[in-house]
Amino acid sequence: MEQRSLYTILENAPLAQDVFRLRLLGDAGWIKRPGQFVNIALAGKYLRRPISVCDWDGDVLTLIYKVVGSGTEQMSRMAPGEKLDLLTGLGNGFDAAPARGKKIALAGGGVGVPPLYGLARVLSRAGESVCCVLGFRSHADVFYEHEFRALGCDVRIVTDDGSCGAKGFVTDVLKSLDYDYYFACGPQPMLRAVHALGKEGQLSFEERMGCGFGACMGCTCKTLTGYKRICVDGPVLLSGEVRFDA
Amino acid sequence: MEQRSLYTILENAPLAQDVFRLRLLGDAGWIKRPGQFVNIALAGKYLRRPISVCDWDGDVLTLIYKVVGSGTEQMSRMAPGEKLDLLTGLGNGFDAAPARGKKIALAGGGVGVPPLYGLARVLSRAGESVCCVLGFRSHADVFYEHEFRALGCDVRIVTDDGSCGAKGFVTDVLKSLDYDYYFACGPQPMLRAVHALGKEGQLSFEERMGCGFGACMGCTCKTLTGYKRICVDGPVLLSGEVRFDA
Amino acid sequence: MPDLSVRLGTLELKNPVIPASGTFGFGYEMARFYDLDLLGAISLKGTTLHERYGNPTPRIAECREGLLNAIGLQNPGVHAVIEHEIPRLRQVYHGPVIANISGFALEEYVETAALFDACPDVDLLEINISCPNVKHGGMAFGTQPEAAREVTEAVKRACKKPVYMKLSPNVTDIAAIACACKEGGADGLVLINTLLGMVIDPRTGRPVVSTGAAGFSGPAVKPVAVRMVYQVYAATGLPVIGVGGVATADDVIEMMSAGASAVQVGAQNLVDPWACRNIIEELPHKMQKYGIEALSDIVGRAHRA
Amino acid sequence: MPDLSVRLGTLELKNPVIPASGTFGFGYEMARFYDLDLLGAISLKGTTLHERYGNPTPRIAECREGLLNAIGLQNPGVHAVIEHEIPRLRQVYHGPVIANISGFALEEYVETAALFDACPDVDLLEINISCPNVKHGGMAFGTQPEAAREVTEAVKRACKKPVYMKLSPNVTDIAAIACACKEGGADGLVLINTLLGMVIDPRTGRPVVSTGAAGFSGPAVKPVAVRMVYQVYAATGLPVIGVGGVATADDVIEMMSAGASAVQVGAQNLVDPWACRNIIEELPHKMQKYGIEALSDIVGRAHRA
Repeated sequence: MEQRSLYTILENAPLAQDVFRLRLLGDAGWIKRPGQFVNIALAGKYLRRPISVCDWDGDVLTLIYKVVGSGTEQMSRMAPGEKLDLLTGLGNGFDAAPARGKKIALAGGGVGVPPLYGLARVLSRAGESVCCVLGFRSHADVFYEHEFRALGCDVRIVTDDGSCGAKGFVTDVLKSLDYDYYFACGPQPMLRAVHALGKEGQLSFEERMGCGFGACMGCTCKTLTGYKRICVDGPVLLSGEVRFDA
Repeated sequence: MEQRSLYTILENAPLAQDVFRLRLLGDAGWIKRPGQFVNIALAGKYLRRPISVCDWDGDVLTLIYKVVGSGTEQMSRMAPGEKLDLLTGLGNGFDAAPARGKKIALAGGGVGVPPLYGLARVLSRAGESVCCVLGFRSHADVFYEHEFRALGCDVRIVTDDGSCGAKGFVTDVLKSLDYDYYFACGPQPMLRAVHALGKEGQLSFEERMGCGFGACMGCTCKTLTGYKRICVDGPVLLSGEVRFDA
Repeated sequence: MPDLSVRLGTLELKNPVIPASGTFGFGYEMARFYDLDLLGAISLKGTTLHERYGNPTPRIAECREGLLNAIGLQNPGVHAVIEHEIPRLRQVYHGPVIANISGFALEEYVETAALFDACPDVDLLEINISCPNVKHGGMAFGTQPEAAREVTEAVKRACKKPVYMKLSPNVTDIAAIACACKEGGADGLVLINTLLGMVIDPRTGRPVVSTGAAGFSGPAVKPVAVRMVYQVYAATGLPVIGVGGVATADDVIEMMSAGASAVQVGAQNLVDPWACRNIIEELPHKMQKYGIEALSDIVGRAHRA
Repeated sequence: MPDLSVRLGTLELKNPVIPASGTFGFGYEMARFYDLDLLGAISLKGTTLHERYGNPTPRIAECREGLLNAIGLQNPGVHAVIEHEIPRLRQVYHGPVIANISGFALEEYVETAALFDACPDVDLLEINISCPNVKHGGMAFGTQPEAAREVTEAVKRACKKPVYMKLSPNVTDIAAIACACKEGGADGLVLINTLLGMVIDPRTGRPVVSTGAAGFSGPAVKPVAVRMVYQVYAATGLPVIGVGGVATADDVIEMMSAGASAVQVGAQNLVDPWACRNIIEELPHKMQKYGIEALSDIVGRAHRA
């Protein structure tokens, strides 16, 4: 049965404006798919902070998070050697199987980009060719462009102000691409726009969570296949079940 | 004006059963008298913990505290090099002047003993001869016997079970001594018994405090000279003003 | 070996620790964390006659030592709970089950309660007249003594199993509500449900939770819960299940000293899914430390001089 | 430079930060920590017609993110406050002064308020109909709308200065009490006073504070305070002084967004005597961060869609 897991911080360094990469030493054997997440306890904060897994290798977990409030701000001040209490094994993650052999596009926005990295690695190793459209606010916010390239992905950067890559929205670039399966992760308006382009794919959602493991129903959304808890029935939903009107 | 003071832990080591000595590096210039106290902030605890000053020298403060709950338990796990946030300059402390040239007895019980050490040092240096009666529950609880001796005090240990020194109460030994001024610090029943012996002296009280600096009236007691806040009008009261009936 | 067993009327629990309704789902999903048969009992997710989605998200906000929730009674309806959820729970849990029942009208409470009453897997009925998160959602029944008495009477008439009324703390006089439930025939009381609170994001100036105000729980509310358990125990003498901010074995002992015969652990399950197990494991050590031989001995000891 | 000034009716404060009654003594002892003229106003220790010792000790208990207190209105009586305490405060503080008034009968409230009304050093009268720590000690006036209206009316008749009623959160319907005060002619409202809570020592099984139940305050109660300020602002439109768990500049902004025109800082002064100064220094930075030019602009913005 699942036990409380303590991880040791190996690295906790800025990657872009207000964005940090956290590398943790500890059990990564629970990860079944990219796009799963952990829930991190912080001293003095009652709720845990859910953060998606960016990458994993042996017993090292890589997370990328943005400082958005006092909790993540506190996390950003933690030093290598300090311990973090993580709930693991959370979320369904992306299913790479239906994309096999297809022309795959990954669409990421902001802190929605990190889980796509782990997915891109899985897809690349399986020999799939992957095109990534990564959206950020501005040049100072961009991260992991080169890491995605190093996996062999075709990487397109989009920024709101055009200070890096194309100017505009992720969908502005995405709709010009030739793809027939997509994976998307980012803010709700981006997901809605990607979904509206009409191809088949998977979308990873964010929601305020109470627990992260399905007990409180705090993060339920309506889908065409019933009510889904983002934490256990998601965060990844199929394009065919998603409803943006509900 | 008073500023928030951060101290660095130099030592935090067990001295007797559940009793720890904490040596802190930082400003000790505020101390005017033995018997004053500090109020210590602890992470995750809303109220500060008032702890009497045992001794001070240059920029080193020595406190002795007993683990009585989760706050002091937490404090006991802190390591040298860690910082503590202290409110300082608290309490009136013992006034050595009225004892000058008299036959002085110090009566201490348990964690009431530490502030008497700083007082004994002040009195000894002033050339006074001091007899100390120090009461503890049992042999394992005894501390600072030798430290008091090293100041030149005549030290009598009393324990509830006779496992060290005399068996019985502090007052059992005190009443056999020839003294005409006393200083007492310890649990309320001990203070009451010492006071009942009828000599002149000063008594240091403990009370649950809200603030430690006179704002909340949480620790007020009735005296013959009016209502006194233990934190600012005390903790030391004169034998002539104390009321145990109120 | 210290004796952890307690009684709720005729129902015996091997220990007083019960996950509170709404913080443990229908139980079976928690079996990934520990053996649920360790628990004293389980209180199921609040159930209504018909399926409910609940409130729009965000339904959750954080605050100091607690959280707000505005789930809004999301549940699949009593029929689905009896047909699907309870059988699934029974595959991994064999102890006492408490059904938690909400309604929007007297008849709904009665119909839902009667269905659970007829379900052999349910041991005790917890009637929630205190949900703060739905309009006309029970809290009205829990803030008027006369209305509280009427619901209690109506449910009691329709059911054979013990009926415990779950009370709202958002009232001037909790003892009056509790006494009204007693007059209505309640076998026991469960308190407190959540306080009504609000968290506003200083950045946007808007409430974080979609409903504005929402139910506030966690260690922050424990002093209110202990005070109300103390008052209700004194006023009614009925068995009380104490709930509100319990996170440690010391909290269980505090709540029982105030007058609780058993204790529910709520918010803490959400941040520490092993909370109930840890408390049950910690209790014998604390009992030994405080010289408590049998937990049932300390019920209401704060009232004894 | 961001504009921190706010208004309570006709009274202008240079910033909204006021130490709450009972957490700052009569003010002058706090001058050792910082220049009190930084403050928006000071609310004095609760004062009654006659001198009071208050409750036996222990009067204080700790809880998660807060404390219980049962001081019981210790004060030297209104005459001594006017003759000795206020002049001592005036030596170190020159800003607005709020007198906080408690009573045990209508006539006592009126007589005490009238004396403060005649004191030129007092700018605003805060009528405490919500002290939980003394028998017949005001809270009865604060839990019945009709009684609240009567006290308000009687004090208003006897006084020329602005009369603000300080409300108890221990009620089913805070808006009803607030509206009753408005009907009685209140110029404004102050809320919340302390919640009624209890802490029991698990070792002894006995309440820690001598009175058993006591007043619960600190960051733990903030969600309840924000919710009630929100409700009362919507129900009355009167100026509200928000109090309850405020410890940071963000808390001030949250409370003002809910509807407070000014904010009192209570428990936090006890654990951090520089709390008010720190909040005042932090406010301009937070305002800049959130794009707030004038604090007075955000009063009640949580109500605007």
